[in-house]
Amino acid sequence: MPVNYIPTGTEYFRFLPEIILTLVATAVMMLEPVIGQRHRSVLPNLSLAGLFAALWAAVVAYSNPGPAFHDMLLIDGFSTFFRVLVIIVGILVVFASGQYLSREKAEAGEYHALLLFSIVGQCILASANELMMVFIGIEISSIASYILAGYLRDDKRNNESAIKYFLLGSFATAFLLYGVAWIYGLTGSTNLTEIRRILNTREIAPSLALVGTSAALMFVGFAFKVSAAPFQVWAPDVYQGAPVPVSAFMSAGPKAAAFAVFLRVYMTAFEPISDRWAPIIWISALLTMIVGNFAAIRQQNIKRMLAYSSIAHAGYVMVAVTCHSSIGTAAAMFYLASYAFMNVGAFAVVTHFARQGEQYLQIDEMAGLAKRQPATAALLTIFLLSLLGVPLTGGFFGKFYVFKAALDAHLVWLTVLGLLNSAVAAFYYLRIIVVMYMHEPGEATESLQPLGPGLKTAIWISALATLILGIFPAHVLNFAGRSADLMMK
Amino acid sequence: MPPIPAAVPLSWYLVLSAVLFSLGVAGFLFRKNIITVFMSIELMLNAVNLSFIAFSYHLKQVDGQIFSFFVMVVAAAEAAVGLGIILTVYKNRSTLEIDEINSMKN
Amino acid sequence: MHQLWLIPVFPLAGFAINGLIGRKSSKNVVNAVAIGSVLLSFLWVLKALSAMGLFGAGMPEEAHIERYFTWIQSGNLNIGFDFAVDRLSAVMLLVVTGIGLLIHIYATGYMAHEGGYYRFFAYLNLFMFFMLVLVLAANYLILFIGWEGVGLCSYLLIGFYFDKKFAGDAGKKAFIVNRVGDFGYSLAMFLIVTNFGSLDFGKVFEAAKAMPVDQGAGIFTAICLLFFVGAAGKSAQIPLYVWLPDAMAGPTPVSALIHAATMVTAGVYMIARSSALFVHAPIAMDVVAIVGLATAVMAATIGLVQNDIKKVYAYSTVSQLGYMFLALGSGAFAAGMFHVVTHAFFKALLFLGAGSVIHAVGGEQDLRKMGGLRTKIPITFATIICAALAISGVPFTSGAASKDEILIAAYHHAPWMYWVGVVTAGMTAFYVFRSVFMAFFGTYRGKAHPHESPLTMTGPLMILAVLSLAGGFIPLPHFLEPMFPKVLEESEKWLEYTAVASGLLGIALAYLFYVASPSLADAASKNFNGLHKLLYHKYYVDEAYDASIVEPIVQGSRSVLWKGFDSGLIDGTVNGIGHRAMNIGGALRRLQSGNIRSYAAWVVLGSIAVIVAMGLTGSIR
Amino acid sequence: MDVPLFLLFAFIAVASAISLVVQTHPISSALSLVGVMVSLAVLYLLLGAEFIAAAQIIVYAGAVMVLFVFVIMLLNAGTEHKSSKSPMVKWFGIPLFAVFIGVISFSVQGMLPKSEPVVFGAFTQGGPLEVGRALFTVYLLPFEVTSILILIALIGAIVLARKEI
Amino acid sequence: MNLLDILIAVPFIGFTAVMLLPKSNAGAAKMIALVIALAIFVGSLALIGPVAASKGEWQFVTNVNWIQVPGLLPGEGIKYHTGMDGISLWLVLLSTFLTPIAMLISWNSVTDRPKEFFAFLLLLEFGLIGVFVALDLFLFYTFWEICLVPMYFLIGIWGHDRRIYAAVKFFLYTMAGSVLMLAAILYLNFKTGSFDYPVILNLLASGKVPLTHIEQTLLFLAFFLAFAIKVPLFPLHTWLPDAHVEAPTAGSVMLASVMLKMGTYGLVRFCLPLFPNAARQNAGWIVALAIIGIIYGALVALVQPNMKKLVAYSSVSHLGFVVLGVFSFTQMGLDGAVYQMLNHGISTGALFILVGYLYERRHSLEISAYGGVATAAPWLATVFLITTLASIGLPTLNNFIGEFLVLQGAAEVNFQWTVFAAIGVILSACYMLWMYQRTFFGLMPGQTADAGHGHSAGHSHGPAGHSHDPGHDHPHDHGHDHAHGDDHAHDAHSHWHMPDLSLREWVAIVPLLVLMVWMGMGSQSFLPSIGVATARTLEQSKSNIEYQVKIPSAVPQQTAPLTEAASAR
Repeated sequence: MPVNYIPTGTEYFRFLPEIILTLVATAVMMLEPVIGQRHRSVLPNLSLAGLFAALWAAVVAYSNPGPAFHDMLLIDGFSTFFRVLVIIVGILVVFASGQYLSREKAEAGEYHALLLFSIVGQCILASANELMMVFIGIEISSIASYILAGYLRDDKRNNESAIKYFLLGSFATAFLLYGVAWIYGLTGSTNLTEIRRILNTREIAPSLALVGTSAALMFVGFAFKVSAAPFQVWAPDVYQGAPVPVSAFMSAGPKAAAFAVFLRVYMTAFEPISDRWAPIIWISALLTMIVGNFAAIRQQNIKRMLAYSSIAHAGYVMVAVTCHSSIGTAAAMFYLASYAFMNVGAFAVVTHFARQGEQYLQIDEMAGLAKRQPATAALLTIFLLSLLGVPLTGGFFGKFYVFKAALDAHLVWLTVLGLLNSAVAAFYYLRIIVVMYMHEPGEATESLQPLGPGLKTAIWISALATLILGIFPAHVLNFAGRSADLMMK
Repeated sequence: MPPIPAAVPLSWYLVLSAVLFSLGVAGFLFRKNIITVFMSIELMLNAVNLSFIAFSYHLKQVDGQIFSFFVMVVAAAEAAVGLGIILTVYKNRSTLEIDEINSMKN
Repeated sequence: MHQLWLIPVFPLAGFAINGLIGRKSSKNVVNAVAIGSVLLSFLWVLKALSAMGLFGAGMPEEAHIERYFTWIQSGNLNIGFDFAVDRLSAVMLLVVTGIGLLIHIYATGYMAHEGGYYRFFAYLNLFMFFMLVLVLAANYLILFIGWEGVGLCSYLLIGFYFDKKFAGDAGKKAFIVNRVGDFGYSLAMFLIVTNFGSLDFGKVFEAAKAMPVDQGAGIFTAICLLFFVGAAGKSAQIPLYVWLPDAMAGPTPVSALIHAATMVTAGVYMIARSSALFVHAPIAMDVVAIVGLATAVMAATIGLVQNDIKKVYAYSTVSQLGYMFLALGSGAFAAGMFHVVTHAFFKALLFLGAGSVIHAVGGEQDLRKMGGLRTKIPITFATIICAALAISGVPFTSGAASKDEILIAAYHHAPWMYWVGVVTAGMTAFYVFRSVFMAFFGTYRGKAHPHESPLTMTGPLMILAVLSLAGGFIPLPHFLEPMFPKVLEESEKWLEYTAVASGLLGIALAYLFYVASPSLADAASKNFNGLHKLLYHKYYVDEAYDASIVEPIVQGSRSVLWKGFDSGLIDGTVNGIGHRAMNIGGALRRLQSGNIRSYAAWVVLGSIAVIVAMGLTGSIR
Repeated sequence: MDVPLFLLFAFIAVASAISLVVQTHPISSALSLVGVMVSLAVLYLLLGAEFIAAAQIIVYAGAVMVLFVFVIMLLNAGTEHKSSKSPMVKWFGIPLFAVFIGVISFSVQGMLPKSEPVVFGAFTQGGPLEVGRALFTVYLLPFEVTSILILIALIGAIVLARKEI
Repeated sequence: MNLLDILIAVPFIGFTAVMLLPKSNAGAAKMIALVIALAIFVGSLALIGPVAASKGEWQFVTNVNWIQVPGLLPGEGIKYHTGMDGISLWLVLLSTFLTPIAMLISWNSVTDRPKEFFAFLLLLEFGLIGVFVALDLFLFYTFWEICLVPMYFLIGIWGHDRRIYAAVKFFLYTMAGSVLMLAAILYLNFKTGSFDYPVILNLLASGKVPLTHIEQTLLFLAFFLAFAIKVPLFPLHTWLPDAHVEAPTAGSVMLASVMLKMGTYGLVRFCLPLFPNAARQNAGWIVALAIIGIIYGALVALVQPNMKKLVAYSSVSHLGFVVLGVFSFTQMGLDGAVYQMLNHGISTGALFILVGYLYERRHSLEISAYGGVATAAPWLATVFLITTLASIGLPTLNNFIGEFLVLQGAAEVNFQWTVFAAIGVILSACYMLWMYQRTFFGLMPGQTADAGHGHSAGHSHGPAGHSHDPGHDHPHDHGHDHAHGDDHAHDAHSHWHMPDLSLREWVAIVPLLVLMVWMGMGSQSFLPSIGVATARTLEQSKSNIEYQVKIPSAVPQQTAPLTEAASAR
């Protein structure tokens, strides 16, 4: 144990995004009482500035990759990918939230502070190389999300969402923690690289059955966070109840971060026992796809439907995880990126449509949207087609690549079943398109105001990103592939 | 009845931890007051802490204890937030019955 | 090169002109175009044939072939758009253009006051085009163009009065029944291509002739029988004759041209053309002969009792076509073709005459409402008598010449066929004269004021009358002899005498029944009421077809295939999958009870499963 | 000495935990939880974790549980109703619990077969000095980062409790 | 950047441009879309020369990298690889030819959101051209799916009453098939490391990448299912009648004329060359289904009360011929099949257009709502008749040649196939003429027989009722009020709003009529270039077998299935 420790500048540099975000979040919080009601619009702008700065920091941090703070963090391509992703999700959500918050008369600095803090947690998750950081990262990200889910505290649905998320989240985290304790006991370490080394060394490797059990306990925690079956139960209720921008955020950011850490833990630390967990994830992936897709068919509430769809998409990513190959990891990374954009985009449109108090959430109420606001409808259609997996969208290429990875890993049946599942998905995504384009406008559509600037920005950025990822995926995929290769080495 | 050993085997601590963890799970499952349910989670965290400290003893490392320290900190923070959420729920619904909080389903 | 392509192209141009601008043109223009185009065609035929030496040195036995362009080329199959003229087609060309011209002229008078005048002539010209293509074809596929094309025109002309349901029905029936025949024809073509690799008449017959007679009998039989199916459709033989009587729904000139003189003999022409194949298939020959004979008898019996004048002649046509097939089946191809020609003369005349009669009595077609027209329309009467004599086989008429040849051939083929043929000849004479007597003798029973037709109509009648009487002196069999395989023929005079006697007997009986003592006819029909009814209703064949083919297909398609299979089973399955998905979705939703403790139970359940799977089973393993 | 002490406090811990699970009044449950925590603190001591034992008493049993009791009092939470709206738990709760405890205990008892038994005083690295040094060297980052967590809790309390947003 | 690339790009640019136009000026949007579509058609004519002159190698090839991920996508990755041969050429031309026509016929009938309608037609054209020229499997799949989207909207937004059901059914049916195709594409990529069609073909054919018997069969079936749904092959056809009935006219036209060809094109382009063994082994039941489809489609068409449904089922029947031709594995069969694709595109397209004309006049698709149209609109009747005749395969019109070649090809293999399939030809005459008769002949609904035919009553004798109204054959009886001639029909029934063809309608239909005759008589303009391509396809679907028979020694573990496959022949 060293007696003295003074972090080097490089280490701070590698941790810069988190530092920036924390400082900005604190600043937002502190500024709020100072500036008064009238200048509240400064707060989101400040958050945006912070996020952009963090984005920049995350990118430049990659120029000097490596571990930091006693191997607590590992800045590599993989972590950079997810840090950038969650920060971009944050940017989009901030854009998408402005209108919502003013509409609900809840333009407090806390919202942005919490959002930024949550992103800090996700950044930590993305770069964590130590189970302790994983735990803390998860907690930071989650606790902030719990509060955000119940942000409008006078709203019954928000409360319910928050309490459900909170109780079940903590419950699942306890399992995760228990698993961490065991793996610590078995290997004497909580460092992922170290655990992998020990498990790989035959002489000192502990009973693999017990390692399997601890991996299982941790799986409970991770699967819960990514909403994989059979731990997906919370997701629909929570997404439905939370404020729409928060649902957008939760289904994209924390999910991506959770997958990041899930991937890192299972692809590095538990890689040596992959023959134990791969079949489980196989089953889980299939169940997740089935539950998500089939349950979504009957939904009337668009938020809830998107929640189920987000479960289904988690299933596709799980397919990529099942491959436990670098190509599978790359596929998962790519998928999460494109999913983040299309999903945030879709939720952003819902934010726009729901109006004050989220009164218009039924799918049928979107009738005739294409007649009144063709651009909005077209953009939502792009998101839906991407979710559905129509070529030239990110969603398609992600899915394509996931299943390619699965085939390369000889998962023929999973591929076939997964693809059939994606055909089932057409059922419910098409319904929204049908309602928007093929029904006559109803009261809800007629009273719709034009799209606000913030939401517009968020939606357009998401749409462009969805299309770019679909048409020119090579750069992102290249990066993902190289990072995945490096990480799994 | 096996003879009582002179010193406590480490596994006893671990089994105790497991039992407490399971009881925490049971509390979550069977209790209907939200606060009690929350307390069950605390119980589970405590059980995990016991495991950490037992392993720390076994490994002759302080790291496990540090981990349990962080668990405590997190639990405290969680308690603050959780109780806040419970308060708002109660304000809105005037009930702490966990079974009553099911307006969103299917 | 004789520019044979001009022969069909003239009427095609006539069709195009009349079709496009006829509606707004005067009748004279339409007439000029319609008749002019056929006249040009006729003249061009004469020019081409005379250039080939028809009227001088005599036509060469080899066909004159003109190749224009490749029509279809795929793999090693090459089908050219080629025309050919040999003696056989020369005869047909003359008949088609000649009779066609006469009937066009006649029609200008007959149709003078009908609506859709230009349309009628456009169709008629189109028919001429296709018929000439049929005749000129140098391979089976080009022949098929004409074959289908004349069917189409027949459809159009039968359905000329398209606002009448029965006219449309009749047209459709004609086309579809013909389609059944075409089915056979095309299958035969496919077999030919598969076996000979070509559809060119020359190549196919060359290959066929090179084969010894007993070799490949099976394939030849199949090809020939299929061709005969085609011919039966086009030439109204059992079992596909049903469309022809209905086809009388068309205007009378159409009946004369298409359904008596030319188109319906296309089947005979086609089989005569394929004689090189048929000689290799004796079984098929027998079938042709027997079916021909049966058709002749059956149609004649029906003809005995019909009261609609055009119907009588329609059945007569069917019957005479049966004769022609009898000839073909007996190997007397030349005789068959001879009968085609003579039949074209007298049957066209009969129909045109009937048209003139109908015209005279104000559209009435029922024989029972005519009578005594002899004096009122004398030219018509005289010409019809010529035709009636010819068809009855009265000596020195055209009919006698050709029919005798057929019967003699039949005798050599199988004597019983001869005897049946002779009886049929008697019946033919009976029903034709029955119609003549009923229409022209006795007293007029109708209400109109009969009047003679204009010259445009009677002119063609007179020309045809001459041809009917004198047509038998054309040395056609001799002319065609080289075209066909040799048949040995020893004419015995008594065969001819018997046939003639049978015809005369028929005439006499008709006279007895319908002129001398009309009550006998009623008495006979009463005495043989069942038989009479059976004949009157044409053996109920239409009804039987309806009940056994049409209805089952329509009803089966509707209730079993469409409603049952398509909407019920397949769509039911598809929708069922959809519902099943919905139900699964519904069930899965219900797991999402909204209750936190239930959710926790799921988490616990899941964790147990995962722990057992990842940890414990691993240790047991 | 170790064995009786362990047995005693283990018994107290389990009994209190069971009490937490079966009591229907939250206050009773809260007090049971305090019992668990205190007895666990004793066990921590036995395992040589002095600092954590102290923190357990001060932070957990002290601060956190007081918060709980405070909220229970504030909300005047009474005895639970006997309703059971969770058929899942009603039918499968007890079997699930039984299987779960069986599986976990079965797994855990086979763990660390060669470990030496626990002797009080055999491990003395759990004092404030050692813990503090670890926190400020190796675990500096998590330690600093937990401050964010505290901040979030702070904001959370404000967001959830203050009058207007 | 060759001509083909431009032709692919322009529709998409056009789509975007038209979409971005302001909503207020629909007329300009329509005009711009039409001009673009016409320009594309004119441009596409220039494709003919080089392809027709070629000896079977790909023309207008563009082969650039699209998505390259070294290490993750092995080999060369996904490429933008397009090119055309004689098969694709004509299908591309069919697409570019029909798109402006589809626009013309929708000119007035689409009043709701016309801008989007025309834009979607352009998008559809973009996808269709792409499908027919894509030489990279990924690219192919991309275009394949892109086609779905505009058609889905065309049906769903501008369709009739049950349009949504039809649109969703259409989408789901196709989707269900295409995901399996995607799986197969991925598997091929897994085996060969490439998405590039010629490369894969080469690898498979040369035996460098041997597929086991079961692999080949499953891959074949996966591709086949996707294509069979699209064709549609019996019994996967039930989406088609619904889609057709509910689609707007232009949608039906594009769907029937071009989109169905995507399936048959796929069969020819991919199923045969890539998996020759499996294709040949499975040919038996596929042909059986095709023949069942021919007869079944015809029989069901016979009893349809709805015109569009009738034409839809007739498509099932006609497309059966195409499948039959493809799976006869003969030069004539394949030539005929490809030719028949074009023929069907022209004649069925024309039929839908004409049904659309009728619909615009009377707003009903039920046959029973019509009658006597020939009286009121003789030109419409004439055009319809020509189209009907083309559809039933009258020689000199286009369909005949396709059907003839297909049947001839089938006869070379198995004469019984031809016998059964030819029954479909008979039936086609039945249902088409029956419909024609009920629609165009007879009296108009509501018109009584007496009104038009004063003294027809009482003169019918004979059970078949084919006796004449005396007046009709009576040249002098011209004073009566008969209406059988089209000349004096207009005045007599002016209440019946059935105007004859307008100029715009003429412009839309005449090119199709010209093509019907041209393709019927001048098949040599088309068949040689098709023949070159089909001959190569046929060659490819043979060579593989020989190679694979030789291979076993080199790849011992695959010996058993391969020899089995070989000996099964």
